[in-house]
Amino acid sequence: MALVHDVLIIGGGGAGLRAAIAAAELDPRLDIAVVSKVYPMRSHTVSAEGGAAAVIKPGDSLDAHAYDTISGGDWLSDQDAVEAFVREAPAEMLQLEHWGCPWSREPDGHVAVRPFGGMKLERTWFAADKTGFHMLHALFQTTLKYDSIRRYDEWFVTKILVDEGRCQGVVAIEVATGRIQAVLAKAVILCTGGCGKVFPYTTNASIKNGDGMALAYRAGAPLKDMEFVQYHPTGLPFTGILITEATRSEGGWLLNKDGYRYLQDYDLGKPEPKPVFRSMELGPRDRLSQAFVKEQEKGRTLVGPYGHYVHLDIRHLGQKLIDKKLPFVRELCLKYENIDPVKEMIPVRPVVHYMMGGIHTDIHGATSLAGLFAAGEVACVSINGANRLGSNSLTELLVFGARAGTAAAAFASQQRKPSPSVLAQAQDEERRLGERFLRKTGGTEKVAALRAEMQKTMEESAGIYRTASVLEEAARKLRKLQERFHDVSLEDRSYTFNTELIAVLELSYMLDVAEAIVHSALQRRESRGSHQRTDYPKRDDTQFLAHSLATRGENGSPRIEYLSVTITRWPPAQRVYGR
Amino acid sequence: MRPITPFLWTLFGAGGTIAALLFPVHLVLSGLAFPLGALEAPSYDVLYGLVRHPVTRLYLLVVITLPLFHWAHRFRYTLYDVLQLKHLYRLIAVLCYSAALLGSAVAAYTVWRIP
Amino acid sequence: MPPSVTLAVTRYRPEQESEPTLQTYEVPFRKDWVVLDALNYIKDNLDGSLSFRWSCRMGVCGSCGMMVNGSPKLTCAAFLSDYLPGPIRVEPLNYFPIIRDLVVDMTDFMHKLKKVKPWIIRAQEKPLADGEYLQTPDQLEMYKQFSMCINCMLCYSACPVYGLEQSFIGPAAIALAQRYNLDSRDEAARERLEILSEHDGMWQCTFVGECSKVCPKNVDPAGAIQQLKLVGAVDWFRFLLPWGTR
Amino acid sequence: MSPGTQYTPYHPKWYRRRMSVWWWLQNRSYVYFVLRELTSVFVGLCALLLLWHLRALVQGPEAHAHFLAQMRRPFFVGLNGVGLLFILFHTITWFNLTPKAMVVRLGGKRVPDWTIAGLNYVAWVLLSVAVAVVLLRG
Ligand SMILES: Cc1cc2nc3c(=O)[nH]c(=O)nc-3n(C[C@H](O)[C@H](O)[C@H](O)COP(=O)(O)OP(=O)(O)OC[C@H]3O[C@@H](n4cnc5c(N)ncnc54)[C@H](O)[C@@H]3O)c2cc1C
Ligand code: SF4
Ligand code: F3S
Ligand code: FES
Repeated sequence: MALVHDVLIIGGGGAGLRAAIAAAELDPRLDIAVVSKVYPMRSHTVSAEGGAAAVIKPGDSLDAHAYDTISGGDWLSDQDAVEAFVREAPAEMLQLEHWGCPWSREPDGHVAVRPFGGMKLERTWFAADKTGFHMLHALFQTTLKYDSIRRYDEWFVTKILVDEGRCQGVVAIEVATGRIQAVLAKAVILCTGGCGKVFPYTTNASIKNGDGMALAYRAGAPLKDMEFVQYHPTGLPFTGILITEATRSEGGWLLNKDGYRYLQDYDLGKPEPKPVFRSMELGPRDRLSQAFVKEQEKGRTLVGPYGHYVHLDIRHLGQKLIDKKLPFVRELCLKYENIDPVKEMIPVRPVVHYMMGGIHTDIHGATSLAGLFAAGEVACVSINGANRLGSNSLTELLVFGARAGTAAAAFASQQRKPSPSVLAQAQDEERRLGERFLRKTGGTEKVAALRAEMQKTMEESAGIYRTASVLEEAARKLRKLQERFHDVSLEDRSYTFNTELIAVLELSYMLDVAEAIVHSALQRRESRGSHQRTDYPKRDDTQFLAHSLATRGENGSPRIEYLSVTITRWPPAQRVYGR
Repeated sequence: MRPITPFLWTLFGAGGTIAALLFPVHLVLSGLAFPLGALEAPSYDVLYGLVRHPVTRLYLLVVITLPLFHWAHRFRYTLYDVLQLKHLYRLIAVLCYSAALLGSAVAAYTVWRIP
Repeated sequence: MPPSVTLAVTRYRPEQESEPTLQTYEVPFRKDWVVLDALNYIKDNLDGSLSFRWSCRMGVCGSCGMMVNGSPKLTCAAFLSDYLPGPIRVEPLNYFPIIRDLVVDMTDFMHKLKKVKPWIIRAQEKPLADGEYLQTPDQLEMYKQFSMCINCMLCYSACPVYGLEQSFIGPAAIALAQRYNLDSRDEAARERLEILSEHDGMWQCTFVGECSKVCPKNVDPAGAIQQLKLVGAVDWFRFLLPWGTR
Repeated sequence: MSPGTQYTPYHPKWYRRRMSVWWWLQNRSYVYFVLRELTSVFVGLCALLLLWHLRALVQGPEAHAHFLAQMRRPFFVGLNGVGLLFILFHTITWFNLTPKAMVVRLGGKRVPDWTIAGLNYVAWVLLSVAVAVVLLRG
């Protein structure tokens, strides 16, 4: 027995839900399903704080937004994609307003916008500092009104079914019962989010394990630009909880141990009392995180139980502004750090935040595998290039979620029913899960230990600064971990809500993704955006104005190829901030 | 048929408010201070004169009936929740509101019959 | 500061056991650890078979609700240090069926949520080209509080009325209905009032008020419900008005 | 088993805990709630007391004297004393909860809870004084 749908969406975050609605609106007769390993409103989109960018104010222009995005991405963005993105962004944001998202407002009732890092103008829409939360809940609650959208909550996808060169569905575990089930579809959209958990310190939730990236990679679709990992300059040291960029756009300062606004030493402009666009604390995330490392090398950071940190100071903004515009920041600091940012400085350090890379797709979200689409953080279209600007990602979920939804629905309308021959593959998968994990005998490796080793390897090799020798060593270590993974053994053999089984599958995804990151980083012998090689400190446009594509090789390790960047109107130039 | 719940809830609310505002002083005076002689009780004639006044009659009617309905409503739910008698909800409802109705009828009759 | 603390955790493996039991674990005590960190310590180091849900570890995804020493809490926001010297009792949320260990079944809520139509309903949609619906900060303020619900279910597991009668639509669903009723962009307050006035709706609530007390996001569902009752009561008397509709 | 969850070959048994008859003793808040709800019994009794008093008045001086004598019996003194505690409990909880149900807006801003509760208390004092004055002065 198999479940069959027209369009199947994997992931109930912002991208997945937007895609589902787009498909449902395109053709009400389509049978749409959303599979998600957690209830949709638990998806990590919920934790985005700062806002979503789209041009709306007079004086702003689509070109300005495009330029900020492209220069912020160090010219690795595909400019046709960026142009589509900035063009469709305003309507998408308005659409969300019409669906009930409680955007913060001006006194006259219009939507309010705030400045954000790397942006030349105020164009970031926000819902206090819980933008992602409000967007996700508005989207989720809106999907409830479409009867053609069926949900499979807490179903975990383990494999993409491919037959006759076309994606025909997935195999998933119903977590509550352990039932392994084929879900067939004419088109599948992966919206499974990022993979911050391959690193130890991250703002990402425990569910961000690169599942979709690994699923596509195993099914033969290449991963693009995986070496570009964004560190957010202001995470809380122990938990990695994010202190939003909005703290800085409202006027917060980064101070080293001497109380000095150190960013002025790193070509990011002069310290002014009020925030200045594209300058100092409003510089791009890659540059701010790099400045932290330099500061640490000079011995000017503070040291605590969880390593080095600096101070984020928002005391001068005053309680009133903090409570009005940054209430969640205050709540987080009080609850998780036991400090009150109205009176005290917040300890922060760079933490892994976002993956610029992902499954290679075209401008409609189509991957190189027919019938398989991708959108959201899992995908790389690419608009983010070598460094994403804050508040572009939430908008990307909407624009490219909608595009992928529409494209997949159109694709599905022209397909025959999935062929039942893939069901044999589903049975193989059920057998594999049983033999490798649930009924396995022997095996000595523990999930938690392997995961910790992988995370440590990644932090040491693929962090803010990288170099060939360390990356090579890391590639070897990851291979070794892949081998040890075969020896993994579970303590939990139950079919009912077996979270250890889920954890082991997530670990296997992360290992694949980690390898792709390390190999891509090793091959890119230049420094660009968030990818900084100490052995190749310069940007090299002659060789590397190109996307890396990682394909799974015969022995399981990735093979790296390159694809040229689409340049339309903005020829590569130097990135300038603070001047 | 329109469910009557909102109406009963209104009686409950009104009765609760009246009880909250006025019962403490009545209970202190008529239930404790006067009988115990802590305060000198007004004479029979004074009181009798008072209750004959139309405003007082109306006042008494309201102050007795609405709190009875307050009781009926709240007590009914207390029986459901605390004693877990939800399965008897019809019977309990009939008993509670009938009792309140009876008390109100007696009050109305009494007020009506004041010479 | 003690070197370690004891957790008494509910275990229930439906394939082997017929009812839940408590199992104790000794975990290291750290000043900045929350109960969820301790559970993860157990899962990673002591017993890989312990099952529980979590995700964001920052109090916003709503998945880690459990009973801690008998009160519903987000375990990612409950510091071990507030429960010293222990032992700390960690149990699945009250009043929900237990699937396994600390995991409860909340499909029931998902049905209820859909029932109250938590989306904007209008007679006439404004075209996107005409821009946003204007909404002043004061109008936003009207419903803002009720829009903060993270669906964590703590309120349900604090509400004895829900415990006694699972058909009760419950605090969070009603608060979300009220969130849309109060939104100046929405026009379906009547429709939702009718849904909420059904037998299992808001009139079941006896204003225990615990829902609001345990809510980690200060949503105040108890307030939402009483406000709706007031609206419902006033609505009932409309027939007395000459222009009343019924 | 909740709706929407299908029965599967792996037969999970969702465990349902029964609510104890003594649930309201499980924590302080629940006890407080039940006591609050039980104030209704004394509200009812107090209404009956007023009714009795009224009937005694209407029936004549002897009946009234008898009523007063009854009220002096320890049983009724005790009952009224306990009743007063419960009624005061009712008054306080009622006033403090009113602002939850009544949201008053002035000029777009919500009137703070304590103001509404405060107005209740003021009305309470004024009405109590008025009733006392009428009764004591005749
Ligand atoms: C703390 C934080 C703050 C941020 N703030 C901002 C901001 O202010 N502005 C901005 O623009 N961006 C921000 N971002 C980035 C942005 O929030 C994310 O990139 C974006 O939300 C990702 O959304 P998504 O829909 O792609 O994936 P997610 O929301 O992560 O959803 C992934 C979905 O996939 C499902 N899934 C995953 N694997 C499987 C599987 N194997 N089987 C079934 N289902 C699966 C999950 O259940 C989930 O529903 C922030 C990110 C973080 C971490
Ligand atoms: S109302 Fe509060 S307690 Fe209830 S689900 Fe929402 S956030 Fe949780
Ligand atoms: S606890 Fe329950 S009874 Fe009402 S006020 Fe809250 S829903
Ligand atoms: S883990 Fe997300 S709320 Fe606790």
